[in-house]
Amino acid sequence: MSNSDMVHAHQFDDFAQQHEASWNGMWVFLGTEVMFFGGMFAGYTMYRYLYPQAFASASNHLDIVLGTINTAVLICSSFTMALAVRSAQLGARKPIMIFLLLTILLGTVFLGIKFTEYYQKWVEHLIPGYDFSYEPSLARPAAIFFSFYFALTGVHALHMIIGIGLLTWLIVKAWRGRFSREYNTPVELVGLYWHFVDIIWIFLFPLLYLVGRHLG
Amino acid sequence: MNTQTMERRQHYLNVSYGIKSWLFTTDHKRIAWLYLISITFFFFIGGLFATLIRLELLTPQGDLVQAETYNKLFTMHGVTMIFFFLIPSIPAVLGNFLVPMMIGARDLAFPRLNLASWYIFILGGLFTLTAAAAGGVDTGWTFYTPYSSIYSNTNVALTVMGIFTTGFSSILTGLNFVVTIHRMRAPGLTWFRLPLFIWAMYATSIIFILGTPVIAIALTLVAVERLFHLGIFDPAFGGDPVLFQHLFWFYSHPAVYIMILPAMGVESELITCFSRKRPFGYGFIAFSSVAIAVIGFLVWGHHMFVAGQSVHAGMVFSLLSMLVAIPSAIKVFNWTATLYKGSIALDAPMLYALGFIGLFTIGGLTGLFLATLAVDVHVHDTYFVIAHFHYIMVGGAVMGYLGGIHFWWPKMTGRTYPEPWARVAALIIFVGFNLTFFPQFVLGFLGMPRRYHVYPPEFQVLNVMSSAGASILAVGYILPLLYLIWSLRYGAIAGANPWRARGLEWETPSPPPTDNFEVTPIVTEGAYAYEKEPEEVYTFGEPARV
Amino acid sequence: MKSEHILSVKFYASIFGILLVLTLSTAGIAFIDLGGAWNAVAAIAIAVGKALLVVLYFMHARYSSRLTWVFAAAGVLWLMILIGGTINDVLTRESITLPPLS
Amino acid sequence: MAVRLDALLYFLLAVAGFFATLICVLIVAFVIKYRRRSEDERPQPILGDLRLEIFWTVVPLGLTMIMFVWGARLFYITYHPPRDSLEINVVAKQWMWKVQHPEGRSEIDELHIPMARPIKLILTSQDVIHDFFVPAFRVKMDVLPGRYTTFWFEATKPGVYHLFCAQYCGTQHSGMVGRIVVMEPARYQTWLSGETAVISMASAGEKLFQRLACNTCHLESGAGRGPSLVGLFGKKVQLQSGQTVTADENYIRESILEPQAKITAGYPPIMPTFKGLVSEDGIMQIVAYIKSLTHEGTQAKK
Repeated sequence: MSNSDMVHAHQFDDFAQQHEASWNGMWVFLGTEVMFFGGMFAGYTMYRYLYPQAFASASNHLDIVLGTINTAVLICSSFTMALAVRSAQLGARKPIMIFLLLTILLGTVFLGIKFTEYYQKWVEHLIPGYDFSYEPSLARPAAIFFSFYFALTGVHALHMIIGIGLLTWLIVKAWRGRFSREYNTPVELVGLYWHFVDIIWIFLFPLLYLVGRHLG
Repeated sequence: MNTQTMERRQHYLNVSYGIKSWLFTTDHKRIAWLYLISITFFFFIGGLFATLIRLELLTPQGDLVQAETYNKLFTMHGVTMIFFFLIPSIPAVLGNFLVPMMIGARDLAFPRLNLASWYIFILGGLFTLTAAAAGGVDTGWTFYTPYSSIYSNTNVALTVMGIFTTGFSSILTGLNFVVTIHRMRAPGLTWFRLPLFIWAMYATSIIFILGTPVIAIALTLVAVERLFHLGIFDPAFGGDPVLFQHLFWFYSHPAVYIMILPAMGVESELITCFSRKRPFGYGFIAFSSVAIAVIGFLVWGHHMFVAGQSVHAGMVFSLLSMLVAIPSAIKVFNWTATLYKGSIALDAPMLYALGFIGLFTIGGLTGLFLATLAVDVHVHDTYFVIAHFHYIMVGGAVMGYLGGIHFWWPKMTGRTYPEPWARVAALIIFVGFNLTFFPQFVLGFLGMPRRYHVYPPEFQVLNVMSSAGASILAVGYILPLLYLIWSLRYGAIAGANPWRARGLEWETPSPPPTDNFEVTPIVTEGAYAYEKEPEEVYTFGEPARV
Repeated sequence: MKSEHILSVKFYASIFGILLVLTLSTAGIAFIDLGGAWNAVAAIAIAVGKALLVVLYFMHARYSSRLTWVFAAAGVLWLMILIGGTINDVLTRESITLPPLS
Repeated sequence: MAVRLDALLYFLLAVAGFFATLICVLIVAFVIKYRRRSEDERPQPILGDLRLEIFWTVVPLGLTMIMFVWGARLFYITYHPPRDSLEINVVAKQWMWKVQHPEGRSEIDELHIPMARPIKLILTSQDVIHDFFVPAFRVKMDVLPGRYTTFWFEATKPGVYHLFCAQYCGTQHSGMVGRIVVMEPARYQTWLSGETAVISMASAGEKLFQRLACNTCHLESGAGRGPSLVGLFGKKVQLQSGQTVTADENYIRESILEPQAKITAGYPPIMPTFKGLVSEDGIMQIVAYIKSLTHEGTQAKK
């Protein structure tokens, strides 16, 4: 069926205008998310300048192996998400569900690794405000580092959970065969959101894990 | 007033009745009404706090309320008025109603998102009202740490959650407007044929989108620091309270442009309609709206000249603050030039518009005092600052809002308000306003600090004048509430274009049908062709496909 | 315009490969002392590179309208304004200790 | 300073007054001259005039730049005290001011100062942000916890002036007021010596310096484990991280509380933190003592 007589919301003239509007709307929303994380990035940059030693020593306390694996896992989930969007554009119902499932799986693996790291911090008494114990001369600025660590990764994990929720909602719709070559906007929009969450982690990884590693 | 019944034509108000048709509507016009009712409610709550403050300040010693109650009063006055009245007022009410109509669209790009915005706004309002009922918050609407994050024992977290939630309502509204203006303009409606109100809405949406998330995260960090005692703003941990001020004012200064830009948009519509002339320097007014929105993001440091910010940064922010004053000056000069050789009718909206120019000019010029470094050192955190921002917000934004409400009231309700009463109310508001806030400029020079519950006796005379003015202002605000509600039932029936104005929204009957236009209009010329008849400007194309 | 551009799986796989290589390299470079602030600069540069790859190819920004580019760039530019303003204050807090003017 | 600022104020008032009246007069004139005479009046469309637009962009720009430069210059002066100013320490606590004179005398909510002499105030807060505001001298400065902020002023006329707290700091914010008493230099001396035997801040600092065993590492020769503090104040310090920082009050305060933050080049980072071991007043006394450690000073004492 041709593009124009696809059913579209009454306020739009045709389907292309509706798709373009939702595509722009999503990018604008991602702009607000950039500024939302941006507030914390600004605070982080300021304190990293003010307390370089404390940030370096605190960053060395993080487990770089788990961090790198997590980054790889998230990039892989971005890859499978891209393939899911691609198969949605081709209208192939089965591959959409497979790739979406893979993305959800990888997302849960990421969250699993993240929460083991949180557990490690709990064991090592590195949670600020809750019997935080650290080398006395660096304790206070290190508490700021870990506050930013938990704030940044916590909000990121929250966005992951919302993303996984959206993906499951997509799978249900895909299972019901809602998506076709002409109509797959929801998959594209969730894809944009997921890639954005991945980009945030791409920046979080070096900022949190790789500070002053060369100092040993 | 004859009350002939409206001829039985279906329009967006009588298309369906009942609570469900209102609470689950996705019609941008009905959502505008939902916002109008809720922000009027919040306006009178904020006004109540203001009356108590002015009563308390009648006497130098604090004898009406204790110190902490007074602190809660001015905090709740600030929070309610800014986040729950001024920021949503013109964008959510007039913007929601007019943006689709002015660009010839049937509705906003995302109607359901628009309804969701209203529910999020109401949710935020409920949080803040419960906080107020449960004892209020006493940190000032600025929530400066470390007082807000450590020392205050009032329910800061709940209020902060309320503002956090309401913030998303303005983000989503901004998103809706930007996409609608980009994607859904009528055929032939290029950017430079857009009404100036749309330019102002577009500029305001830029600020909604890029500014609001930063205060969302800043307030969340304050709430998190209160609950888990992290160290981000806590000086005991080496944290820096000035960082919170940076994050807070990065949004809150552009927020004052959120409040004034829509009023400027309304202003351009009113001045052109009531002097029957094209706007003088259309392009300059349009670009200065966007320039204010963009440069507005570079100047936040002028709130922190004496807050421990470095001298160098103070100078950078002072220079940029001077630049942001230029577009506002351009607008004022262009409005005044539009009056030249026009045919000016002094209806109520025009009274508000002219009042706006005068008061906004005083507000803007006193802003230059605050942008000049050395003068700000003297008048920062004094009543001079309070007078300045009330001149901009109450003298500018609220006058613009009332002017807009009166101007588009026939379009929204199909009825006209009683003109003589409206003019009386406008004059009372103008007089009451000046008597309330002009003495505060003098108080500021004399050095009376803001947020003072007890003040030295020599300031009493000016404070009594200010309180007297406040009572007149209160009367002035109650009048429109009364006669506008009265006009809903008994107002004369208004035709499609009672003011014989130009603009797409006047080319459809009032109140407009649910889909705004029977047939999608095609625009061949700019919105202000007052020297031509409307027929020569708008032709109507093929019937709108549904 | 609707991004009709459907890329081949092979193309996506190559982008994925580059991203993995970049991740491993940024983790590896972190252990080599590049002197002064160069470690941070290298880490940020690699991160920006990876982010660009994801935005252009995974998110189809490359094949979208100019308007999408403007929206994406605006977000990043405003972040720079926020960080720039805050850092400008912190950097210059003590630096100006010139002799006092009369 | 107040006189100079008033000149700038009058300039600003003049510019603001001129433009405000200009706009109001124009509006009233246009409204009367061009009032609508008949309903179907058709005024000629005037689209705009580039020359006029440029004119009312350039003129405001020029005026604002004058305001900026004039204001910035005075601002710069206010926050860079002259060398020979009398340094007084002020500690702000929730809802009271504690003033500490170098000669040792301390006052609550009052500040006695000599006339016609630059007074440099060194301010810090023990809890929230306050603001030391003296309207008569046209000057104020926020008082931040965890950091020193400084500014200076010079009183020209003796008398008693208001002192306000201008940054909201809690319940009794409006109660945190005080008096600035300006006296002729002679009367100031008699007032100063009126107090019973009290030791100067520098000597109190020296006692604290010994009690906390700072002198075990910080020898005068600098041969000890810590750098020599003689003549340190105001000197450029080379840090281990390659940066150079000027050793002002904030640097000394931070090195006492967060020694790891800025480690002097060539010395091991072994200094323990004294957070909690010394009060705000104690830190101020140690800073005063270190300031008194100039080369001539130590030679004289030997």
